[in-house]
Amino acid sequence: MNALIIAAVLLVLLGVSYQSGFAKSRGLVTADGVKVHSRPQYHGSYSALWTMIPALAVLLLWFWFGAGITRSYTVGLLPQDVLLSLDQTGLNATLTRINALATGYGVAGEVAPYEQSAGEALRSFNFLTFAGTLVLAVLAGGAGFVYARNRISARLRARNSVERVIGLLLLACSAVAILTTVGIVASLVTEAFKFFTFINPIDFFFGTVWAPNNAGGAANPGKYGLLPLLAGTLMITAIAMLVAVPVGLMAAIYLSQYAPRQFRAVAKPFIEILAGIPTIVFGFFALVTVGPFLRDFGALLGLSVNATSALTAGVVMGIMIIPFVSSLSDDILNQVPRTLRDGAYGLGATQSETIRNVLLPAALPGIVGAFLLAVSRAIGETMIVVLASGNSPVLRGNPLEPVSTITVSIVNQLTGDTDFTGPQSLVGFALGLTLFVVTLCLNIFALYIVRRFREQYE
Amino acid sequence: MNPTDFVDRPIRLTARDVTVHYGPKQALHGISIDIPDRAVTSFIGPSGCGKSTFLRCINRMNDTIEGAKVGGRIELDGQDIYAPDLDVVELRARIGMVFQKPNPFPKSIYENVAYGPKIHGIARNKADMDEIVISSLRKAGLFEEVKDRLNEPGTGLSGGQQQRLCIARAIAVGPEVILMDEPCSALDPIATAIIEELIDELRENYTIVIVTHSMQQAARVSQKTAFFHLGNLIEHGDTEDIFTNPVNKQTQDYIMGRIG
Amino acid sequence: MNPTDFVDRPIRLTARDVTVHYGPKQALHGISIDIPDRAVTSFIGPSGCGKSTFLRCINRMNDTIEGAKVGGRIELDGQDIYAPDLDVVELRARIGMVFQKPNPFPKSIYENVAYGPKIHGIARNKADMDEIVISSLRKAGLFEEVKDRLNEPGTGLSGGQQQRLCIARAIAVGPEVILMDEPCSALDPIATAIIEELIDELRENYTIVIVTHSMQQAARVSQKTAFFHLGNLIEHGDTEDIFTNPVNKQTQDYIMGRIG
Amino acid sequence: QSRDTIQVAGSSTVLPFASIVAEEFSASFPEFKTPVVGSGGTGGGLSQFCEGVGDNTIDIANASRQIRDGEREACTAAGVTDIREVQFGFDGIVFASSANGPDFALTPLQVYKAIAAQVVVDGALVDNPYTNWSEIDPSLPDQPIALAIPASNHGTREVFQEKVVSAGFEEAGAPEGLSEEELEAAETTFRQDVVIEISGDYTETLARLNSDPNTVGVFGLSFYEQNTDTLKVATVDGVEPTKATVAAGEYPVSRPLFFYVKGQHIGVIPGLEEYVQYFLSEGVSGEGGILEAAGLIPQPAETTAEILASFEAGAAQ
Amino acid sequence: MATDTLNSPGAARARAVRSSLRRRHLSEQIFRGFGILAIALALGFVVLLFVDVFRKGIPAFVQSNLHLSVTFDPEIIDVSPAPARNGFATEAEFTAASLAWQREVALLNWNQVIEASLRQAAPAGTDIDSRTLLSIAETNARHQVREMFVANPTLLGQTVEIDVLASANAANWIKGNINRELGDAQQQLAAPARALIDTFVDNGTISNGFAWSIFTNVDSRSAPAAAGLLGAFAGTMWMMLIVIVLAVPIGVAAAIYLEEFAPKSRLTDLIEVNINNLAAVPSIVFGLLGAAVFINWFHLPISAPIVGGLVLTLMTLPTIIIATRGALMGVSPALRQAALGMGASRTQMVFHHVLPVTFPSILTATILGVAHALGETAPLLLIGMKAFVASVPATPLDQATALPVQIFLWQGNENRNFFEPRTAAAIMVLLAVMILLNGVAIFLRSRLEKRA
Ligand SMILES: Nc1ncnc2c1ncn2[C@@H]1O[C@H](COP(=O)(O)OP(=O)(O)OP(=O)(O)O)[C@@H](O)[C@H]1O
Ligand SMILES: Nc1ncnc2c1ncn2[C@@H]1O[C@H](COP(=O)(O)OP(=O)(O)OP(=O)(O)O)[C@@H](O)[C@H]1O
Ligand SMILES: [Mg+2]
Ligand SMILES: [Mg+2]
Repeated sequence: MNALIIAAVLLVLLGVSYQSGFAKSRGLVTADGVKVHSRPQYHGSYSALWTMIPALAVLLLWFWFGAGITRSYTVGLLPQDVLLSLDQTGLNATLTRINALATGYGVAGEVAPYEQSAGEALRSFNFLTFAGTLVLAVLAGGAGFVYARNRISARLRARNSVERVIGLLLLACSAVAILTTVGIVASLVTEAFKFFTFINPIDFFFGTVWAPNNAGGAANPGKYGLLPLLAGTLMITAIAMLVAVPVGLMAAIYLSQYAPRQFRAVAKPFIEILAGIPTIVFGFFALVTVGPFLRDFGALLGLSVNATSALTAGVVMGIMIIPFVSSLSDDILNQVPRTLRDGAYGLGATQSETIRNVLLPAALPGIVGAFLLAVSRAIGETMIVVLASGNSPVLRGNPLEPVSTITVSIVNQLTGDTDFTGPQSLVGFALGLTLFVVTLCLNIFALYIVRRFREQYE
Repeated sequence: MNPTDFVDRPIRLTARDVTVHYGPKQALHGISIDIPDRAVTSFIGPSGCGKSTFLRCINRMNDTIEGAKVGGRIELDGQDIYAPDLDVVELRARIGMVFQKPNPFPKSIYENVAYGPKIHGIARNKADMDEIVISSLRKAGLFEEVKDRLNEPGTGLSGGQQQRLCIARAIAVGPEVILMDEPCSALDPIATAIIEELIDELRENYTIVIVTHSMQQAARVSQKTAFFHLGNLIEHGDTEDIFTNPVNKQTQDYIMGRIG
Repeated sequence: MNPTDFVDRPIRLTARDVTVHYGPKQALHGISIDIPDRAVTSFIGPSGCGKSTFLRCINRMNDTIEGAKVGGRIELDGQDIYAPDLDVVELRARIGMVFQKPNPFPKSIYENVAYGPKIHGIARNKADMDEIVISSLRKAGLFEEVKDRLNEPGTGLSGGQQQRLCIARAIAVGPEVILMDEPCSALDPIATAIIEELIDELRENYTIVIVTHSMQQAARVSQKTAFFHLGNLIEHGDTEDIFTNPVNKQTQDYIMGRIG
Repeated sequence: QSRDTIQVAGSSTVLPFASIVAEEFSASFPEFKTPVVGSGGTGGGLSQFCEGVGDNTIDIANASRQIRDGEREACTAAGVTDIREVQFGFDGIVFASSANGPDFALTPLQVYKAIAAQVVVDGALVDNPYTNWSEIDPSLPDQPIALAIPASNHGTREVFQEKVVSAGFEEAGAPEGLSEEELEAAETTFRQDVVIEISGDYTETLARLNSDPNTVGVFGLSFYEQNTDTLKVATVDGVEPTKATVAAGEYPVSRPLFFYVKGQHIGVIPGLEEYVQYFLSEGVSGEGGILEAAGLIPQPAETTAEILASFEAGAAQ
Repeated sequence: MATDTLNSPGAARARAVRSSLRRRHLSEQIFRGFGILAIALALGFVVLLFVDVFRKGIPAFVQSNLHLSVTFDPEIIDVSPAPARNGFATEAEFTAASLAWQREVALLNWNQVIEASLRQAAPAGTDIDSRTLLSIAETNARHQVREMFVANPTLLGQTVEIDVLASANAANWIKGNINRELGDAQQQLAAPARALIDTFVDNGTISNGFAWSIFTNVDSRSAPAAAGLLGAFAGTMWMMLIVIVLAVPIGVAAAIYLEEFAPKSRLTDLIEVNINNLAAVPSIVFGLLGAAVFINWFHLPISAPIVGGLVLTLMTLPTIIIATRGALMGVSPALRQAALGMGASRTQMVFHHVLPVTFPSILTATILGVAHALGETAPLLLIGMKAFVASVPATPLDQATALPVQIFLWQGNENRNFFEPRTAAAIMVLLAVMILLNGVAIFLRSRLEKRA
């Protein structure tokens, strides 16, 4: 109800100020052929902005502080002896009852006289503050409006002002990205630092044993060597890329260069479905289907392959990443100018020669960028690895054996039954921070590569 | 130069009743023409009349365009180039092409020229290749300018140099025919002059077909001229005749309408 | 046409010592020139000599190019167009521009022409707007050809028609100066002829500056010609004089070197 | 307007029980909304619990272990001073193997010998030589050793470590002259080749059993009871795990289950007190109650009564 | 060519060219073959996954219904009459009274009602104890009849025909999810119950029907057969709504700013690296962020779609920004110059010309970004959305869960024989939503591009 009234008042303010600015601007034109700098629409928006911003500011202030003020006012209505007799719970209950009385909903049971009077006082207080805020908002808006309207003249650069506000809004939007990063770092750093008060950073970054003692508390935290996790992460990522890059790239080449248009139109989104399947589904696919298959296949070759291993996780993750590589590469290949392709065909190159010798080198920066994006995805992937990697944080080089990764350990340590104040769980934040830094480095590297290639060939 | 020098050159390419459709749209309506050896034939005509389309028929570049269908018959030395058993790759090695916008590969100058010989397996060894590259660059009149930076990217050259690099690249394969589609339209007059001179020299060893939108250029460099209009070949003959004595009313209109 | 008709036209635009840098590279070295009212001034010179760069200085299109820095002073009717309080948007309404490649908006023909008047608030109502659109199209010599399909997309027209649409679009704002950067280079000769005729008509009401790479075109359409070379203004004067009696050796070389 | 839905989070072992209670609670108390039961592990739940007091913090943390001192301190520091512990039953932890395989009758010693990285042979620690169960003890099946145990992030792991591994280690006896650290390593280091650590839930353990039928897995009793078609349970020390044997304390591997209530939210969040009372009522967590049907091992009614009483008196502490 | 030129350099070249042709065409074939193989592999994986999911999921769309005639026996249903609205002074008093009455109703033993009707349906002389008998019907049956009664207290003493769900174990037995050959010890249901179920199936008391309940019910632990996706679906829809409402405008605006307005500087470089990086930051890190920022700082409710939506918004933003920037970058400079040359301001150029042209690409990018957010699980685990929620969120501030989380929860349910198909069915629903989104993207794109 109140919200509706506020919205209506704001709408009226908006409409009036816009129309008035518009009309005044119109009037300028008809006056005597003077050149008006901005169009009436801009003058309208100009005066609307000047009206809405002060009005909204007042409302926001009330929105922010109103609840607290009302509460302390209501508490002040209670008799001293009642107040003293109530604990927090009781006070809350009483306040709720008074509020129910004030809104006219009523309460069940006996109503104490002080409750009755407080309810009535609160009711009028609520009405007065609401009306007061609204009047204040209208006044503030009105003041802004009068100022803006007075300024409207042929020379007023209303368009520039309005566009500056639009520009600021756009800037604010792109600042969200920065804020996100700041937020991520801030929410990781403090906890990560707490972790490093337990564990020496050197032992963390260069340790070769990952054996948190989850029952041990802070006194006996266990070992937190990052290297086994890092090695596992890199191994799985490498295997994933070994699967995704050839398949994805060749699929992209086939789609963009060989396939008939209709086939491409169908096949491309079809493959992209792979990117949208929840990774947990892939995880089970890995555990139930791919893992045993690889084990049996390995047995055929006389290899001992664990059903859950870096290989299994990597292969399935590779499958998941295929669309990233293929879709992005496909777009990039299509952007290579036709003239280059024609140049090679004109020399008598076959299609595959053209692709290999001309198209791919020309598209390389973009493709490398796509690869690195896929690498980041692989590094950050969690669910597949949780299920398929075997969760064995031991430093070893054999991809046929189980490993563990950074993301898995984050999930394990943060969502397990571990002590959340001890290093056992804080390590999750340190790992998150590490992961963030790793992807950051990767991206800076990607940008560098892409720039260098661009410079060379443009 | 005296046009009669060329009238008796043997015929290298013959086209008979060539039609091209792009999807539903017919771009060429039964073109028949003979193109002589060791002479420059130029195709002129207003924009969109099908000059490039016909040029692309000659080395079957239209194969690479989705939806393009070619009808009729084109022969190179009496051999049907649209015969089913003909190898397009081989054909394109025999008929080279230079495009409107210089399009060097994003590789070094050396690799640009060496690319054709390499894929066709023409050079037997490194020395062979070096020789081919150098002689091609020399024929294209570019060698002196780039000899110190053969390993720098071809894309770093100026427009006129790039176009000559593309010509060198085409020559390196040892083609018999060279097709050029408005090779100077992206170049300034000085670069254009250099390329025109080069074409004049190349004429002695190659059959050259050039598409141009400049009638002066056609007059300057070619011995035979063909005038296209709306997908038809309107008139075709010795350049001198076409420009001074056009038989067809349309040709006349076009040439008189406005020069340049 | 007699060039003496134009020598006494009042000066509309004055440039003094204009320099342009693109990042570290200097593209223009101190250009000073006066451009007369109601006449066509053409800029000629080899590719890359800075013709377009200078043209873009006149309506401050260089502002939109990253890293471009303009020095010196340009005045339109005595008013410094680089003055800090000058509104670029207003300036561009007074100095229209037509580009090398026709670039109609992907909107209807009507909307293309109406766009300028709309953003500048020139038309008060629909009838006003209709009138502006029709008269602009008429002045650009396009109205008869498109009057039945004003609501079809402007991109569906032929190249020549598109270029005339762009001219109509520029005229609709009621500019005082029209700048054209190689307006015919993408057109066939017939379309070129139409545009050239149009320029000749427009000259009566506008100050026109045209960049062209064709010396014939410059000779045909302009009354004043300026020859640029390597970022310098080499020579500037009545078109007749420049083409028949160039004072400067470089100008002479360029004009003689090769025509077309 | 304060939140009107009870918010619970924590141990995934307790999750199924708490969810059932939540549903039935809202059916019996139409004036309250269905509580929301999140998971996230005991640590995760307690960490949310100890975030502070207020609408955006949870009211109840489910736990499969007791709150630790450090956690209690963190809670206090954040203003959560009134923490009421409620123990509501037991969870049995069982060894189970594929239903089609042979029977297992295990002892802690055998399990220890199967998974320890080093075992005592002739008074010295050597690398674990056993590949088949029958090599450890002829009474065990002749089947390759493979054991899927909960990863260390699970509370179950602690119980497994304490009630099985440590017990087995004691029994095996360590050679003389080992330092404290070496002893601990001998007790807690497992072989990587036959031990599979499961960080997910029991379904994942089961999936591993299916992909390698030789595996013996560690499960919750309730999970086993729901999957008797594919699983066969092993006895420990000759005792078969059933609700009765666990409740009677005969079956050694079990643990109590808890939840922690934020006293400061009682009276603020509607229904919080009623929820706890309902949870502890006979028909819910008592013998024959709905939770027993879902696999909970009930605790004696007297214990429950004491716990309820101390919960209700909690505010006075 | 004439024979006399056979030994000329030209002829040598021609021979060289010809001799290598076979090899080159072969390598062409091989290359192409690799392409086909890659495509086949990629498509094969999709098909494999689909077949896998569908094969498992289809049975979940069949449910077993028990047709019972339930008597609201006054002996069992021994309550005071329901309060009527007009007997009370205030709204609050009436609410209190009617809640008290509902409490009273809830405390009745409704299982007796169900048991009675089951016994009645069973063939005469069936010897079965009440616990075993009740294990045939799903436990929510008693709530079902109770709610009927609360809604219509006049039913007291009457008999009505209703359908209740057979229990999950009964459904397993009927559908053969559990091996029917297994012995008693391995079966979930006691032998008499199994026999009775078979009888019921034979005489039509139990029949199978399409499982609408998957779509109309919320999740349930105590009554697995009644567990549905509605709550999770609604939660997901709220989150998607928030993502669309926030991520799209903010993302497009940010892209416009960066591409069209921002001066090229160190700062924009930084933003660019930053955005690329955010696109690659593991999603679980966004979960950590969401928990710290939205819940602890902004005091937003836990387990609420608004937090999930905000986290997913932050996660999708970079994708949308990058794609939109790409689209903006692709707009030809000619169009921009045309607009600027007409005296349009930068803002006008962007909003009048550039944006309309790029609209199709932005749309596709957006939809794909949203589709990706749709399947995301990891960050939701950390903001309390991995939760059992048995209600449909009416606003984005209400507690809710999401489809992928529901999948996660069901997949871990110990009643595996029953939940394996349900999990697959939930995946099918999620896939359907995703494919729908993709389809819309493709459709809109082709429509818009045709128009342009
Ligand atoms: N790939 C294509 N798809 C469809 N139509 C095409 C294609 N290429 C050319 N056309 C059409 O075929 C006709 C002939 O085009 P072509 O490029 O051969 O003309 P042109 O004489 O070379 O013109 P210009 O001087 O502008 O290069 C034109 O109408 C053109 O629009
Ligand atoms: N955006 C830019 N950034 C950097 N250098 C530029 C840019 N635009 C032009 N230049 C350089 O400035 C010089 C002048 O260019 P301009 O485009 O003015 O030449 P032009 O005379 O118009 O040539 P053309 O006849 O080819 O159009 C050239 O050397 C060109 O390379
Ligand atoms: Mg052409
Ligand atoms: Mg230019």
